[in-house]
Amino acid sequence: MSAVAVIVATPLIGAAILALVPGHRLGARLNIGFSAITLLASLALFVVEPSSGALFVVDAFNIYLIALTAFVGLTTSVFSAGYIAHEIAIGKLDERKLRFYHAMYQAFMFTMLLALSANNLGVMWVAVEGATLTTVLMVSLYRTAASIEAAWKYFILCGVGIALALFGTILMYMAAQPVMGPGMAAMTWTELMGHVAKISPAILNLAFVFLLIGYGTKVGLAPLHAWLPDAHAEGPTPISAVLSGLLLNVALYAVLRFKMLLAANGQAIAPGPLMIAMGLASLLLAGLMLYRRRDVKRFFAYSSIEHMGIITFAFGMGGPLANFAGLLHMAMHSLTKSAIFYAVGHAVQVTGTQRIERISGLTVSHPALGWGLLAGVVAIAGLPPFGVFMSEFLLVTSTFARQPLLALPLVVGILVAFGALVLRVQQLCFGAPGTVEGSGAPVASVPVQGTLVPLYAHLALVLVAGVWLPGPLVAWFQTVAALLG
Amino acid sequence: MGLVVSAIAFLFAVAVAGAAARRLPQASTVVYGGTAATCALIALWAALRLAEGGPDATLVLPVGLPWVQAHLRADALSAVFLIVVNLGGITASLFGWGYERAHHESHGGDQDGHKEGPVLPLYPLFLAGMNMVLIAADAFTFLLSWEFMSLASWLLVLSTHREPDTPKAARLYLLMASFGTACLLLAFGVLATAHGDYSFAAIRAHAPDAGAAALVVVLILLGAGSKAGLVPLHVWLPLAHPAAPSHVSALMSGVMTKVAVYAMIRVLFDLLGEPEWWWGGVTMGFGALTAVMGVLYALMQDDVKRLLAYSTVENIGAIAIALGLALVFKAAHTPVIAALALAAALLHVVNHSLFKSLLFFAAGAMLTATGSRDLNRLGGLIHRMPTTAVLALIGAAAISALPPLNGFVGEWLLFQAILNAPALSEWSLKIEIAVVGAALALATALAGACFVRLYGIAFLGRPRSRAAGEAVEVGRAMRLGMAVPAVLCVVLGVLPTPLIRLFEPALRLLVEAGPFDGRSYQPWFWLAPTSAIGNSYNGLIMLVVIALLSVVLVLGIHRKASDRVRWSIPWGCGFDGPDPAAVTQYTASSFGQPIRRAFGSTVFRARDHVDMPAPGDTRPARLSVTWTDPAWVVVVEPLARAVGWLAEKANRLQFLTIRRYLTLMFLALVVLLVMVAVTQR
Amino acid sequence: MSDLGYDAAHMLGAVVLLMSFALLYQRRLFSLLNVFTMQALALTATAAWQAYSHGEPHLYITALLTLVLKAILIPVALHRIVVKMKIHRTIEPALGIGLTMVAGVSLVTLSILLVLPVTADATALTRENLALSLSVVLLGLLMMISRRNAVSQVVGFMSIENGLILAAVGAAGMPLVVEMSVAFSVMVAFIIFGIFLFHIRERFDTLDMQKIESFRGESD
Amino acid sequence: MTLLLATLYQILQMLLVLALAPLLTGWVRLVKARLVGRRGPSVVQPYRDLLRLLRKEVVLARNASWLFRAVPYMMFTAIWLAAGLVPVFTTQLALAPTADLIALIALLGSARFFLALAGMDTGTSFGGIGSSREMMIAALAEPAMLMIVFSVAILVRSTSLAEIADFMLSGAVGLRISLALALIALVMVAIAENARIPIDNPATHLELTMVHEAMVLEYSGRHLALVEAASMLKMLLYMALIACVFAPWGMATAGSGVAAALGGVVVFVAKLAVGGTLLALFETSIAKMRVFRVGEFLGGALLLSLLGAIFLYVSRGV
Repeated sequence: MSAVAVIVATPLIGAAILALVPGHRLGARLNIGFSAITLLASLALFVVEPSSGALFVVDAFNIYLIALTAFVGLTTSVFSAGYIAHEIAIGKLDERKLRFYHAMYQAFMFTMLLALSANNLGVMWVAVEGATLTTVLMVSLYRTAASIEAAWKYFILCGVGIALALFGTILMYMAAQPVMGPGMAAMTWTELMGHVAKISPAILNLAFVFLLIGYGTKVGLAPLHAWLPDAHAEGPTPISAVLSGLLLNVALYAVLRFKMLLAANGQAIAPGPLMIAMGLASLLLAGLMLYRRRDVKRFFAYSSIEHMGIITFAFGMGGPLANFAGLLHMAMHSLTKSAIFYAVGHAVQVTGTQRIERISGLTVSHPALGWGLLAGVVAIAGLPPFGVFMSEFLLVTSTFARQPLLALPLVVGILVAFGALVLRVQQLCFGAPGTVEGSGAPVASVPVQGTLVPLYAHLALVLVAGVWLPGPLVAWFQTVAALLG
Repeated sequence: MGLVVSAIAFLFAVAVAGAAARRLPQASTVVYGGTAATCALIALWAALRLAEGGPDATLVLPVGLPWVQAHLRADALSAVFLIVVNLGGITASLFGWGYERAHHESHGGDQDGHKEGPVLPLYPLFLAGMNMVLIAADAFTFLLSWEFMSLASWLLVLSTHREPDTPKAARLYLLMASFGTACLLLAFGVLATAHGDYSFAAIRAHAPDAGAAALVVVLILLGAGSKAGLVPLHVWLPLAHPAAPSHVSALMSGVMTKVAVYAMIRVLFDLLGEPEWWWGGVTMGFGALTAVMGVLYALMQDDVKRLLAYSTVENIGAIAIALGLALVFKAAHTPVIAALALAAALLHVVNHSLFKSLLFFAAGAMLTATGSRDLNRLGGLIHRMPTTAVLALIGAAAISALPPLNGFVGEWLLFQAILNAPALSEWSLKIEIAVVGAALALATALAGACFVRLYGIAFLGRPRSRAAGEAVEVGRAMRLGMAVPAVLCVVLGVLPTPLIRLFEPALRLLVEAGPFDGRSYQPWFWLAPTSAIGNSYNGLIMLVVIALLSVVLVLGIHRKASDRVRWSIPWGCGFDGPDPAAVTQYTASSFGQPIRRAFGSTVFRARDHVDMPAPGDTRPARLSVTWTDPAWVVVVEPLARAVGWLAEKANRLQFLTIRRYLTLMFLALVVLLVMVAVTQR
Repeated sequence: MSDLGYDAAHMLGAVVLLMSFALLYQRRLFSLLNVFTMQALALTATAAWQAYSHGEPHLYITALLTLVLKAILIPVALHRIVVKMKIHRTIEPALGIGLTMVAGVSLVTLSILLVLPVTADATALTRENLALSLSVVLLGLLMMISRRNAVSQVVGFMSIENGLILAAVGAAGMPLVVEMSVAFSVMVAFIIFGIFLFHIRERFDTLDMQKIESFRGESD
Repeated sequence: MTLLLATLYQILQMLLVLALAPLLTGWVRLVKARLVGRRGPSVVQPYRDLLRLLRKEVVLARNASWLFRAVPYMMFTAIWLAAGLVPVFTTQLALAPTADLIALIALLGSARFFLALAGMDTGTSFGGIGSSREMMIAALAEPAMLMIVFSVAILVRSTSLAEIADFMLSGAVGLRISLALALIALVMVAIAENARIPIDNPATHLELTMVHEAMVLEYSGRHLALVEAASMLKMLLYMALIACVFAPWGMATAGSGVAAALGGVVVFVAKLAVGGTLLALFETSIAKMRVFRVGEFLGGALLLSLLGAIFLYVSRGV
């Protein structure tokens, strides 16, 4: 309990303090500091398994997501320190904006951790909405026409999404209220899970549709994905990293919580088909979209859509294997994708452009960076020995065993996306290195700002997970997989 | 087993060392030396296990899928392929060591640090990957190693990423590799138990029903076939194999394709249980197609390494034919014949790994000496590089299945198996086998033509470029790397029986019989399989007799004939100048012309364009050849076009207005609501 | 609960829905704003009535918020924006008014279809109320996609919110209603500020492809 | 004892084929000459030619390598050995088990392989023409040959020539379509392999048409002698093969004594005489075909032999 309180409180306090602190260096350090405390507190959860109370819930499902969020939050803050130093140097950002940026960063962490740990539908909704607002502000940080456009689109689409999600939440209450009586109980996970079996399915189904569309918009499922690529491409790269790495997971987490309720309630419609349909749509669409992308960040944003599609498909399939694969894939994707965005951020800073065809030969000009990026893309493409391979192995094999006809579009989608990834990564990492946009100096002459530790830390974790999963994690996954039906 | 695992671990260590010390001059020595030593160790271990028999070495590591763990197992089959792989590893390391040094000298080190991409760290990883595939005993470990192998080789191909056509080749390669892996994934999805036990033991325990088995067979032929290079899934192979450095090409062509063959055998013979007759029929058919097409492709090539790659396709076809026969006879419950066919397959696996490595090394030597892979820029190298010429001649003769070399033994066994077609009951099969036999014979004969062309153009005649004229013999390490497989080619050709004896445990494991069963007396220097109905072959005696006869002949001739020799300039059709014949000398494409006319014009729509200068015009006439690759036209281009078209269509979604995006959202919502409303009725 | 209470709640909800239709029907911005104000008033009445009939005082706060924000502040603000930014006063519909009406009607039937199977154990009120609010939400969404200019889309967005609140106040004893409606109002405020700060007249539906392509980072 | 006898027979056969080969060639030439109304050279003319060539000096092209000089010996040995493997007067040959028909075909193949290489070694256009055309012909002739072997072997259930001959002698065969087809195919192949009309003309050196002659154009002296002798051997070999498979009568078999063997020799000579006459008749009666028609000709042979193999199943469920 206390640990959770700390986890949620730290970033909130951090936001408040950082809003007052002048000077971006100090801000960056404090940012790292608060993130570190959050991470420590979340690690404490593993030691003292806290019982879930009225406000917060900590169970096998969200405990690893909380830790993951805190961890990626920390690594990203480290990356961001080096990143913003360069942005200041080239004058794209100024002190005032940075103070705001750091405050917003912690606020964003707060909303996500709250959404993950809240035991109440309403609180979770408020948290997700808060996450939307903070990220909208950060996406528009550069104040360029393009970034404002992106932020605006993000805001409108997710605003509507959020509205629908709220409606779904209200419906959920309406469904529960006759059984559990008026009051807070009917909006509390732990209570609902107990009584959901008795709830009449009709409203439940209705509620789930609205929640799927609503939170699905934030997950970035096709055809609700339109905000995602631009928001990733136009904001500062650290934000792209946390958007892809964390926010999408949080939104998906919300959807899954409700899926659990439906699974626990016997006679409600099986949400599987809906999720499978949207998952496949996202996978195939994103896979095709990858081919025409010219902007490197947008490219990897679409790859995030693709993977969210895969994960949604997995949970739609259900069953112990597919659910396990989905949970694993969530973790692996957030680690890998944020790592890729770190690498891309450095690459964009050294080459001075986001245009893919103007970046090349990174393994030659900046070996450490280039091979890191290559490893990241290889990992996200589902090649061994990285973790994504394990999840895709489980998903494809189990799906084909049960639903051969569904496995085919899945495999086709994965291969299509794979083709695009290989095409681009060879362009980015091999060949002759180019020149810096603008100045025209050889790229090799520009050093990488900041440290590559976050990148390689993530890659190391993904690599380990690819060949060995720790026992407790497996246990959690299996319990949750059972609950998800 | 622990030994093998630690050896593989050591390979990883070598890779790390190579990555760390790639600047130092000793790096290549460390990497190649370490790799060679490790491979030797593993090969020795495998050979001993085969020789002494005993229970399979197994090991379970607490990694991989949590509820399955990583099962490792080295049974007789794995041992056979371990020998093949690591033998290739040894020679390739030997050659590669010299090759790298030669090339660093020629490039004068690397100015900008990375003239070549990193080969050193990846090379041991590649070998480690192949070894892991062979000892994996659960689907996850197997596919992990399989894909890891592809990954390593992809990066090795990319090590020449500065060359213009490498990226395309590498991309196509990785795509096809992943397509193959996807097929294998699906196959294992069918095979694995419902509750996700992916260990081979469990898979063996619960046999799939007929439909599932059929599905698996098709998927395996697609998956492993795309790796091995079965037509029409071979398109990547002749692009990717040549792109890599020569010793890596040798490994990819000579060894990695064999790992794919291993996968086929493992699943079709071991995991799937009792075969049905049509499995073999299909495999054989693909094999025959592959064999003929492969060698026809090879005959069209002017690039030495690409030619060799296509010839690999042909040999894979021959192996597939042998496997198909073995399956057919196994299904027909004539195990001894099946054993014969399977022995032919395994023997051909070994042989091909030997002479294909040898030939790729020779190509590498030519590349080092002349800087060119284009046949039309080579020629007369037999004078400049005598050792290489002799070794390459052995390789060419062996791959053309000339007695008494090893290539012929494989062919002989295979034909013996084909002759047993009457033992079968299905008519369709009998007739198919007759046709397949014809195709195989055709392929063999064409292979002969193909390698006369290669050797004659590259090593004989006169130099076709200054570089070829000034070539110098390559260093000792490279020559040694070529000598080892060459010697083995001769030895195996003369004494195949001991090797087959060594492989017998594997045969018993897969078809419950050995090729020599029921033979009371079977001397070690005599090859007379039981099922070959009294037919026998003895390379040793043949060699001895040939030697004897030639001695008699030489003595006889030289006692009577005159020894006077006069050197002169041959008649050059009226062209004068210092070396008239050089002008009129046959080129690679002109040599290929008759066969092109006979076969290529229909299969490849090959056309010759002759540009004949007007009388009095002194410029030489030019013969240019154009041809199209059917596999490319049928398989690759339509796919590429389809994806491109769809991508173009989908791309519009990127440029809608916010209101339209909202509309999409609204429609999605309404559709889902309608679905719910409908389902609730 | 008394029949009167039931009828009154039902009737007020129906008025809100009616106003949604009226919104769809408008062609001029100012009348649109006026209709929206009326919808807000109707909603206020509903909330107040529910507060009274269920004896849930916190719903009074909701009613008050709705009154102050939706019925007074926001319409005024929008009015001034329209005037200051010289947005021309007529609404150019992307979908013909008639078509929009047809679509609206079919949406309402869909929502009724959806609510029918709701079993009797849910009280009749939630059932009606559910049908009404569902229709209001869908109509609001329809409004957003069938109008081209920003202000009318904001109005559509807010009418979605009205639908939400209608549902919330209808659900007996729903906690956190106030908090959520506050959180939501913040978002609405954001949108309005957005329009105001960034002078977004037509950004919802730009027809200028170059602009979009450059925004989407894909121009050559 | 039997082994010793077999060895003796083997040696005898080696010498016999060596001795008879030029004679056969001479005989064919003579009959051809007579058929076209010339007196023609004496039957022993080929021996004289060979001896003369042996005594002549060798003229080598500038850049001829060791391979060029080694090849005549290699190919001669290979063909000689092959000829030694075909039972001509007895089936009791010491080398019979070491190599069957397939090995024999492969031996001929290697001879061709090296000769083609030698043709390219001097780097003249003629060598190139010869080698490329020769390999094209071989690419079709060899599979046809193998298919013939199949149809015979499927019938006999063996590819060892001795057993084939024994089987045919035992008369358990009777007349068969497939055998007829195989015979026709084999004759076609033999014509092609020996560079006879209509595939090639051993008598001309016209560059448009010549195949075999073009390959060996640069040879002279003892090398040429060896090459010539080898081709003579080859012709004899094919006749012996046809005789052994399709007309093995008068051949000594297991158990039959030395007398039978000697009788076999006589019969064999007779067979050669008949064969030579037939060949001469055939050659004088038809015209040379264009080089690129050869593909179709041999393709026909291949199909015929394949048909033969398939017919076997149809005619009797072997």
